[in-house]
Amino acid sequence: MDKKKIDELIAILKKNDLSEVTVEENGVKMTVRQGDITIVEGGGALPHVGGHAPVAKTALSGEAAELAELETKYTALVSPMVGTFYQAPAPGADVFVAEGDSFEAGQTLCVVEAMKLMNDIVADEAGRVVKIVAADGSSVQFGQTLLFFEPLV
Amino acid sequence: MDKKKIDELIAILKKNDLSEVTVEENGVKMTVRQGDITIVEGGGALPHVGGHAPVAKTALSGEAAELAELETKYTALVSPMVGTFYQAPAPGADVFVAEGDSFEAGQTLCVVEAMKLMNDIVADEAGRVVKIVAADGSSVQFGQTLLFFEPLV
Amino acid sequence: MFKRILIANRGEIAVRVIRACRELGIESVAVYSTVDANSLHVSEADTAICIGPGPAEQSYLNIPSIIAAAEVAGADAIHPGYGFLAENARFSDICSTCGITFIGPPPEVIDRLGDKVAARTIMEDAGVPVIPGTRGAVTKERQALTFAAQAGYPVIVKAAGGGGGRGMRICYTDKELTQGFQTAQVEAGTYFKNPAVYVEKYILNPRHIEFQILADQHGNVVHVGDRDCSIQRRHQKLVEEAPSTFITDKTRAAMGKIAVRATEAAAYVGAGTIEFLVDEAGKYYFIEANTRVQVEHSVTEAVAGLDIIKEQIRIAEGETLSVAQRDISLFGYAMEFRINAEDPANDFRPTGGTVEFFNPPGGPGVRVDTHIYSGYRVPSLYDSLLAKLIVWGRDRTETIARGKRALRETLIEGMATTIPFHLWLLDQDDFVAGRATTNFVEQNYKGV
Amino acid sequence: MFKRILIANRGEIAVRVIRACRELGIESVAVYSTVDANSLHVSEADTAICIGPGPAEQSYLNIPSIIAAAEVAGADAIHPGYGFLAENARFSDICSTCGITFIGPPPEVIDRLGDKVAARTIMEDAGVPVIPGTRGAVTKERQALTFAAQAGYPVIVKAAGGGGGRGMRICYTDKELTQGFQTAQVEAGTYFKNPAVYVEKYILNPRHIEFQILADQHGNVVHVGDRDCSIQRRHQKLVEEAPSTFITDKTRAAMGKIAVRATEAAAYVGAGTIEFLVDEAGKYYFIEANTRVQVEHSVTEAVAGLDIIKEQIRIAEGETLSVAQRDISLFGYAMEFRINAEDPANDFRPTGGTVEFFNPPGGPGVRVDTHIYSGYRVPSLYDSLLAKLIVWGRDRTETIARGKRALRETLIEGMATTIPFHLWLLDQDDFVAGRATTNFVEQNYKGV
Repeated sequence: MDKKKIDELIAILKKNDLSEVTVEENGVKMTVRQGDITIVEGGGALPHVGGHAPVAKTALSGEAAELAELETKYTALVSPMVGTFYQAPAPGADVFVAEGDSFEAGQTLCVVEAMKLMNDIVADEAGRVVKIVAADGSSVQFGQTLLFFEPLV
Repeated sequence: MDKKKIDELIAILKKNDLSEVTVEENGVKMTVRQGDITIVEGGGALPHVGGHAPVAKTALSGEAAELAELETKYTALVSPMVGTFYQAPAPGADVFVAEGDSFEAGQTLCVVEAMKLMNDIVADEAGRVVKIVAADGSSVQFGQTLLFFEPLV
Repeated sequence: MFKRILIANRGEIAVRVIRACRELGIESVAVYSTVDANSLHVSEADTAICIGPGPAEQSYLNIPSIIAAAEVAGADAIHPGYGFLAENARFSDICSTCGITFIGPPPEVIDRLGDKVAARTIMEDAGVPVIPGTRGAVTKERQALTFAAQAGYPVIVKAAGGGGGRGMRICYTDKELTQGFQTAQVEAGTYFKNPAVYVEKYILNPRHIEFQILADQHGNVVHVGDRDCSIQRRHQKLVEEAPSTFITDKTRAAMGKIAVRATEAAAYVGAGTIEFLVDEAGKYYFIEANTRVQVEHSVTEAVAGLDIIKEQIRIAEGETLSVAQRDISLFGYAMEFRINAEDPANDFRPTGGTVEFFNPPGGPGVRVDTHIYSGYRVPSLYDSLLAKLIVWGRDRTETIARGKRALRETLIEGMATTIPFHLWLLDQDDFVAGRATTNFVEQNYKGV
Repeated sequence: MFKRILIANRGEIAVRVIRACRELGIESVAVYSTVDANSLHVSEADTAICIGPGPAEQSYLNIPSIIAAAEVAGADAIHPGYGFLAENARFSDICSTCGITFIGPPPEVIDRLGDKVAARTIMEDAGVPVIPGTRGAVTKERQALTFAAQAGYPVIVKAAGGGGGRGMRICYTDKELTQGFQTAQVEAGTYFKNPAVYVEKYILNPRHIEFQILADQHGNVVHVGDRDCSIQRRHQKLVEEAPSTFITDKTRAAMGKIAVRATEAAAYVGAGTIEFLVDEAGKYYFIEANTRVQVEHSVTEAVAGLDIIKEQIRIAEGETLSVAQRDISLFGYAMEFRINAEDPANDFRPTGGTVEFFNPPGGPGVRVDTHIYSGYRVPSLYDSLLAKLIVWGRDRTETIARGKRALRETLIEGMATTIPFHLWLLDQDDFVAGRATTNFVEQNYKGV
């Protein structure tokens, strides 16, 4: 019996909040399982208490499918802070980037205003803007996707 | 049987607070499991609120497996009422039926006393007593199995 | 003190009684039908006994089964809750024959107050105001007109042998009464095989206001204030509040004294309710006495800070009341919302099924009494009450705001409930202003 | 009136503030860290904004994020709850700079009362009794002995620059003080690079008794009675009750007046707490003022029938207090049990994981404040409070019985909690008799 492998399975289980892990390999089958299976499968999460699902507050359900697809194909640039998202440095000025534009690492892609300060959101790597999903002038929260891009190697 | 390996599995289970660990290796399968699995599988049912599982109040868990087996093989005679179960018509008298005895339809198999009245529990069909599971003089509730029998056609 | 109490009921009231037992250090025995095996009262009790199949006649109304369960469990008392056997004099009598204390009044008191004519006579004799009416049946139109002339219109003609609205006629003029009297006689004869009718003064837009009373075995009687239960639909209470904002404190005090007098006149023992109708002018009339604890007892507990069920058990134990009238004062305002498995958008049609997720409300001034939980399956055989939400506030405005807040917080997934109705109610100007009478729901609620 | 309040907190207190907002008709904005996305405060609020990753420094303590969230949400006020930024004068100041009302005292008041020496001086000047001590550091053994001769033994020697027990010596005699003074000086020098020590009277077996106070912006101050928080473990409160059975009503009245005086002396505004130690003879000493609402405010709400959080919000809106001192009276007894994700059998080691099933208690006199639900995963980053159970009873005996009943009913599956500790406590003769001091838990609890 490979005790190390079981430990690995447990780590996987714990880290990923799974209810069961089974590995069958060279005639050896290992299963690790935890917790109340029914409830875990139920998703654990609170089914819209008070009628508000937190996530649904920012993402419109109609766009959910499209966003999900973009997410699988491209890289998301997420807001590192709460604030107001702007595509341009000032009202009426040219946008930093438009959909289809390519950009270099270090280039400013947009700004998020927080506490009257304009925070430049700078590209970590080169890429091409596929879709800007946050509306210009809208509020964004921490971790919210601002735009999707395709990294250029 | 490799007791050391089972001990190892138990240690893993306990340490990590798992409900089950299974290892199958060279044609040997080991499963270690803890906690009340029946209730968990029962889904929505309330897991022992107040520490009392109603069903567990009458059936001892040690006998549960044996009862379950009897239930699949034989027919249960259940109490049609709440009361006190007696195998004989009076203290010291002969029992109505003993394990192994055959009986006819219409024959009294036992009595349940309720509100000072002795209620004859009568066989619907002919059969042979396999096991009497209610203890003589014990309280029985509605629907509780008194004995198992094998119908004789 | 009792050692062990069997609760001959189910649902929230069974859980309520178990709680009182726990706090008094008394063991509790739950009884349940096969379909209630997963109900909260079964798991909360110290012992639980299955007494029969789902239909109430074979379980919760099955006296031999319940008595047998009490005997095998060694219970020295039975609490009947409300409904089922709570107002069954025969059950009270059998308990006593079997040496088990029935937690409620003795059989003769149940009989006396259960008979409307007998109860009315007791109350009239004791000087308790009753709705003016012809004593007994009237056979001649002239007698009916004479009564109406004395009592004033409107009057109602009722079949002596009837009920359920049939053979009933509300009359506002001599002409209507002449016609209505004849029609009622014919209907009474047709439906109830008894053409006898009687005539009563008809109370327009009444309030239903009742007093909680407690009476021990030593002749001590107190009232624990009033409850306004005017929010009803087809005579089913939906919301109860305490105290009523309609009556003045002076009327409240006078009614309280009358309620105590009525209790004494009936030689009542236990927890009970004296119900009144109050007309638009604030005049009050005894209508009936309930010889049991009521669903809405909890609204009184909230304003009086008194545990009615524990008092009821202590009374049955032969103890004297723990409070005198002067120890009882009401603080703040409370409302109880009955959360039923009914669809208010669909004429309150019963719903049901499984409670997929239950999140009860919490925080200050909020009490929940329920037997449900996430995953609970509501049996279709019994009444539709899922939970009682009781909110308390320093004034009625706070109580209403808190009620809205708590109702919004309450999450019962898997079936329609009366929560939308309650939220609608709390937004109605007439209700907020305390103007709602017993006709309010039927006249104003169109579903939401 | 505020239109929208942002709650800069999480857990039960965030839910509590949302409830108060709802009842006042104010919109609520929740902020949350990424690990709290499934917490109840997020779903209960009208709006929820993610402000950063799990670690509090990057979210709940991240002032720019919180201010930005208030700005994008259009919140006109921020409620800080307790903990996190609740007693951060700089945060209060920044809020005011940004035109957002901080629901709490102004920065200078927070600063003044947060500095123990400054607070002590204010109180002494106002005639509020403080624990006798040498004003400032003493360098000579002789000064320490002189103080001890005046104040009486035992005394405690403390490092001026220290904390956490180091450099502390409790001395019962001149001889012990002579030795202890030197040792403390050496330790203070070693650990805190500052050999200065001071000497205070040491209160043996004290009670921790605090007064809830409310002060509006117009100079009106009331106290809402006392709370006894003597049941502590390593200075963490586990159970709080109101009112204290240890002090007499006369002492209670006197302490209440002193608490109001202390509040006035500090020019305090908002809801706050004046904490006292009470010695075995019933003599009381101011120890500190808390410039926030406390976890245990709910126990006061239960006996006073007053919503402390709503009052706090109204004060911040500039309203005058809704109650004068004469309107406040306490009725009955209440206890709060902190249900923490800690294993009492294992030295209160933090537990955690997923709440597999949660069944809160209900029925009369029971209040639950919590952010958990069946399926909730407890993040390991924050404090261990899962729920507060508050029980009320007509007398302390009823409260204790109800506490046991409600604790037994509370079902939290999936992790060890402090419930077994509370059940143990309620069976201890010393606790039941009201004899427990702040040392009680450490001296008596061995795990169950």
